[in-house]
Amino acid sequence: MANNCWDKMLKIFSWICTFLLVTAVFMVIGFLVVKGYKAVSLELIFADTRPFDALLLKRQVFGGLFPAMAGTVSLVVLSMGFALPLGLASGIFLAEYAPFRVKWFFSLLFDILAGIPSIVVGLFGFSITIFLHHFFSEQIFPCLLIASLSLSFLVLPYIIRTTQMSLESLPLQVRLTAPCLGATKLENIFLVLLPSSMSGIISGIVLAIGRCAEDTAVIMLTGAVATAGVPKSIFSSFEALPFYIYYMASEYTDHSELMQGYGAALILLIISAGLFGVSYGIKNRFATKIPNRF
Amino acid sequence: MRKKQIKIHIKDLWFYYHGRSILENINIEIEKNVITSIVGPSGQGKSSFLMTLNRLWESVDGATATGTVEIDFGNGFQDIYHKKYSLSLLRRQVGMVFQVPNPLPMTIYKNIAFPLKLMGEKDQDQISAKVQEALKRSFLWEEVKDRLCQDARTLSGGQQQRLCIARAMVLEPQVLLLDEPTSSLDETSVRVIEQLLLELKSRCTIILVSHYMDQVKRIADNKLVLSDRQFKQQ
Amino acid sequence: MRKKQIKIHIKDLWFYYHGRSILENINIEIEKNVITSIVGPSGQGKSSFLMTLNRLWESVDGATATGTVEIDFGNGFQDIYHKKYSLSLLRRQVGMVFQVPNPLPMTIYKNIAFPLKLMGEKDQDQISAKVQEALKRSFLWEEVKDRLCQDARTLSGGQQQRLCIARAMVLEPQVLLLDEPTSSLDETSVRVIEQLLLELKSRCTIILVSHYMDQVKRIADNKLVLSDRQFKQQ
Amino acid sequence: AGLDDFKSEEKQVLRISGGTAHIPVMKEAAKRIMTINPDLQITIAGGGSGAGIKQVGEGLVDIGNSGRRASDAEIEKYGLGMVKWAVDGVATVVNPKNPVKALSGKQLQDIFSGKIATWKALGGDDRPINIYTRDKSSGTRSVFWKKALNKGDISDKANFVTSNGAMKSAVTNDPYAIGYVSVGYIDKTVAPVTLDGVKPTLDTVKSGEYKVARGLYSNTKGEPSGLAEKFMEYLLSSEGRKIVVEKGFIPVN
Amino acid sequence: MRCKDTIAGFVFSGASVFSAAVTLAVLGFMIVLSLPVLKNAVFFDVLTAPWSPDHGQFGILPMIVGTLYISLLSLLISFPLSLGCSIFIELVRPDGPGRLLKKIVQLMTAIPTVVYGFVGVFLLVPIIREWFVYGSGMCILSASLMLALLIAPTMILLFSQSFARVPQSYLNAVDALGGNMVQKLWYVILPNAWRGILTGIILAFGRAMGDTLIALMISGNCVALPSSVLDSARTLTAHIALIIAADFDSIEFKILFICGITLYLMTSCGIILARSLDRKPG
Ligand SMILES: Nc1ncnc2c1ncn2[C@@H]1O[C@H](COP(=O)(O)OP(=O)(O)OP(=O)(O)O)[C@@H](O)[C@H]1O
Ligand SMILES: Nc1ncnc2c1ncn2[C@@H]1O[C@H](COP(=O)(O)OP(=O)(O)OP(=O)(O)O)[C@@H](O)[C@H]1O
Ligand SMILES: [Mg+2]
Ligand SMILES: [Mg+2]
Ligand SMILES: O=P([O-])([O-])[O-]
Repeated sequence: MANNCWDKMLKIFSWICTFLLVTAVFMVIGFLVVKGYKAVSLELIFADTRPFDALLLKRQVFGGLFPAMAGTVSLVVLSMGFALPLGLASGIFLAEYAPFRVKWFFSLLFDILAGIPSIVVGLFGFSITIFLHHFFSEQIFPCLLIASLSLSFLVLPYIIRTTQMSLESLPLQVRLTAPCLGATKLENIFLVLLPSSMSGIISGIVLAIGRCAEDTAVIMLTGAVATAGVPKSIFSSFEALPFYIYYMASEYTDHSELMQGYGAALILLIISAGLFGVSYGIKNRFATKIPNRF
Repeated sequence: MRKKQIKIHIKDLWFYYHGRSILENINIEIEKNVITSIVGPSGQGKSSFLMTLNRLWESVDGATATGTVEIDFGNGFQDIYHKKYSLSLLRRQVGMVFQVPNPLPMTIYKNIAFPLKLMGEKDQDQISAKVQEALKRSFLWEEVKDRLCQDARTLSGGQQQRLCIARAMVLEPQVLLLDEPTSSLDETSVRVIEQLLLELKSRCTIILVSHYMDQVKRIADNKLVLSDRQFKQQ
Repeated sequence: MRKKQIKIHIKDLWFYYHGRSILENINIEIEKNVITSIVGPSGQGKSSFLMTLNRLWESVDGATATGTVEIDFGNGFQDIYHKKYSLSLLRRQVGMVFQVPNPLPMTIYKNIAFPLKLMGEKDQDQISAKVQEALKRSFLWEEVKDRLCQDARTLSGGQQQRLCIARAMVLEPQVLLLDEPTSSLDETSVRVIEQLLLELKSRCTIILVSHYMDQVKRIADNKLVLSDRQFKQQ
Repeated sequence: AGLDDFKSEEKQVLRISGGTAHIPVMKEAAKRIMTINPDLQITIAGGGSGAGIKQVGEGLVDIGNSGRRASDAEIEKYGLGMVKWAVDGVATVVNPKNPVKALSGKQLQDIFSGKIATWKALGGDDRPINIYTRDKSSGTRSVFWKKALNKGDISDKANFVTSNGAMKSAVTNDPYAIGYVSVGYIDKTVAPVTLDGVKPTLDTVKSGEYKVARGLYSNTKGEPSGLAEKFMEYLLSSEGRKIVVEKGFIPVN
Repeated sequence: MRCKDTIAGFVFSGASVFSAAVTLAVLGFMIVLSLPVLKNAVFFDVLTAPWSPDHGQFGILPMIVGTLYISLLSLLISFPLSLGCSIFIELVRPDGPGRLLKKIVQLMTAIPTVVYGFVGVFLLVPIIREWFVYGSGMCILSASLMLALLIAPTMILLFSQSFARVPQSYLNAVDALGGNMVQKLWYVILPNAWRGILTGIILAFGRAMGDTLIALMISGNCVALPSSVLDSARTLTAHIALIIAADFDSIEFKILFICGITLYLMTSCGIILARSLDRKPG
């Protein structure tokens, strides 16, 4: 029957697309795993330094990933430190306080912010630094602080919008429960609305963390360097995993450095996938499923 | 005949959603300590009317109400729409139960204790005693006494409904607004809840929205029919 | 007494959601050209049972059915669960109307013409004639003849329900499955639809899920009670 | 001066950026210093000679490396202090698999300007020539452009890379590539191209036979002071000179 | 009580005013910094000239073309693929594989771009070079292939989301009337989900245009106008990354802000378009 024939063609087309995509993804991951698994070891991270000494910052690590990982961790911590309070507060404002027009305009702005290429955010951070260096203080350089501020601008819209959307998607019933029992607006937000929309908010936050950990373009312009050691203060330059991978891909000098590049790429991949897993788990734990019913 | 005593005076009440009027020029009185039922076709504004009695519409986007609603909480009639009138106070006096049960995402115990916490009650023994009393009065105690620390959302529909009634009652409100409290419940649960309402009557002024005429006949003392944005008393 | 003629043989039918059985070992027969009503408490599997008769459960996540359902479409009993049995063909013979009316997001006219289009009917005059006939038979023609080109979703609830019945009927199915077709309708609409069903009976085998006992008494010839995963014929 | 000088230093940061030819030496020196005194932090970035001069001039870094002499205008504008600590050449390189290993100056210019477009014309495979070049900020490029290409055009079809290291690995990975790197970077993964009969090696550079030569400089704003000064002294010390030799450059006397 | 509420309101609104100001500041700052160039060279000139600092030409036309070329090509590759995959997930729905694919696609969103770039350099580029026996393998095609992979999850997730948002009752109607899968797709799903599909395309295009690392690492970065997919090309984003090291006072450096403004405006237009599609009732 002609009907069935069309159906079959659609099915075959979708199977082919799926096959192509999955193959491509597994090629990417498989390539890294096959080439990089041998490189992944304590030595890759700590080189010839004793891990204990390195972790206690007693000795510097040379030729290992430890400084880059430390840099990435500090970046993530700092930028989330800026972005979280700001993002949550703005999300709450948009969902619960803003009048319609304000909400419309602000969420347009945040969507635009989310769409700005990260290199442009980096350029912004860089030129701010130069500007401040010229007109404010000679002591301001591209550094960890600047980079994490720029990164926080990058992930801010994610946090704002997920907070806003999870709050807004709460049914009117939930929203009215506490006021009906005499709660003030603030009590309602903190005792009922936020806890009820936690799953959405947390998974938004985890995605933002992932973005901080992986973004290269921003830090490339705002203070990531080839060699810096573990960052000693927020005013110093730093190494970071994604930048390290970029750097190694183009300027490895010998086989062992190339292998470090593979190892670093694999580790970053594992970290990102791990974060993804965490956010997925959280979502699943909190999610209430609505079955398809007739 | 019963002695008529008025609890709520509603004068010249208008209600709008986004400028579209839902209720027009409502002037009615609600008797004290009886069950007043509100009936009428779907979408006429029954739920909206309930929200005008505890100013809950202020939390709803696009809703507006004008007019005066005066309630006598023991010290004479006071206009609850007056600016100075404390919202929290009002809502503790006017309990409300929604059509769809809305347990908060916490344990059964905490759900009932929540309004007490909002009031600033700190004494744990007090709270515990009140929670227990409320659960007993709503015929729920036997069913949940072993699982007070479970999430309230694991209760069955009928149990949730009774939980919400218990929660509304724990503050001992003088007025209780019920929005189709037995919709989508099975026969037995319905009877249990009706029983509960009849018991409550002595302490509370109850306003009940219902679709079911038989139910109204069974338990309501007064009946208000809402149609065309107006009430017709019967 | 009526002459008993069987339309559907159901043998050893089991139905599961995610491995949890909803219906167990159902063995019943459904009579031809009468209205068989299915009643039973909520959540027992009435809607699920209807879905086993046109294999609609195959589109539902986690649903499984086993057993045989044989329907006589004029050329002897055939097992509709047989692999080779064409789904499209089956569903054109077994019309279904859902509990909640589900007009498609197109004009009233196109909604009714849609099944014809799916069948590959091209002749516009034919289509137009059939649409008109279906609308007339479902007592909807008078109400909508001036607005055939309006979106079907602008119809009132009762009209939508009749639209869906008309849409199911336009292919002249031999079996019609109706899932609470009058829930949430007002009295008058209910009567109109009941009238329609009684008329259809001569051409159709109708299986009707209903919550309302009075309705069942009014129009059903047979009554099946579903409880504890089994049918009890009465 | 030796490493011991750094032992007594307080917690400090020394920022270095600029020329990418310098990086291997800088990294090694930094490693030794930071091992002696973990309180010190030395950060090294690339960017190219232009960036190095500019950044040190603006005070964004403490030491700006350059693979060319800073221009008089730059020196004047920023008051730069300059230390030349090595001599280096810029070699044309191809992939080791490429049979073409010698070119005349004219041929080189024609290749880079795009006039000669395939290796076949030079006796190699029948494949287009992939030119790799650096951006304007590179000292290596400016020396190569002046001394090897005689300021001839570089085709706009050329691929861009951002450092000496990147140039080397690009040429290593691409069998049909041609590019130029600092002589110090040459190892067996890339093949130097004999230019007008002179093979670019340390010896030919040292002897002056290979013309495309240059100094490696480290610049500071004003005369070097503090940690920067110690760092420069270390580079010029005997230990520092050993590092320079180790990394394939010619230390200055 | 009241007082706490008011303070909280101020804090919340202050936070969002600040966040919103950042968005505007990014644009404002770039405009201010590029004013000197805009004053003496007309914006239009910068957009149309070639890039050749040696000859005093600072046009970014080749980069704009490169950006559009690479991102359009990646969209062209990725769109049918994504459509097929979302049909697989939402319509064909083989039980196990369907859910597995969805998980894989969600996981793909977590793969860092620099990893794509890295794999591109060492896996894809040599393959392309040897396959087409042309150029260095660092070309528009390589970059587009990797970008296609990068943007596929954006599209697949948005597509299948908008497929899933087609009311179940419509699908049930078609099922119960005996329609087949193609008819379901054609008559019900596509007419109802096209906004979502278009939104997905626009957002994916923005993502492709805004990505830096893949283009920087594997498109070759040459400044000539590309004439074929096997030519090397430079995107606006890569241009910024490459030129950032230049002298801060030079014209080259100031041109970067024009690149930034161009990117900003292009992606903002996309977002505004996507939003205006999304908001209208279906
Ligand atoms: N949040 C809202 N915004 C705009 N209109 C609303 C809102 N809530 C309800 N309405 C409209 O106001 C009217 C009255 O709604 P209301 O919920 O009060 O009806 P009801 O009598 O309780 O109906 P039901 O019996 O179905 O619960 C309806 O037409 C409804 O569509
Ligand atoms: N898609 C689904 N996935 C899992 N379980 C389901 C699904 N749909 C229904 N169920 C469960 O299957 C059982 C039977 O559901 P069904 O809809 O057939 O009941 P029903 O008799 O039609 O009830 P009602 O009168 O409320 O319509 C119920 O317990 C329901 O929770
Ligand atoms: Mg209501
Ligand atoms: Mg049902
Ligand atoms: O050494 P350079 O990076 O300036 O070429």
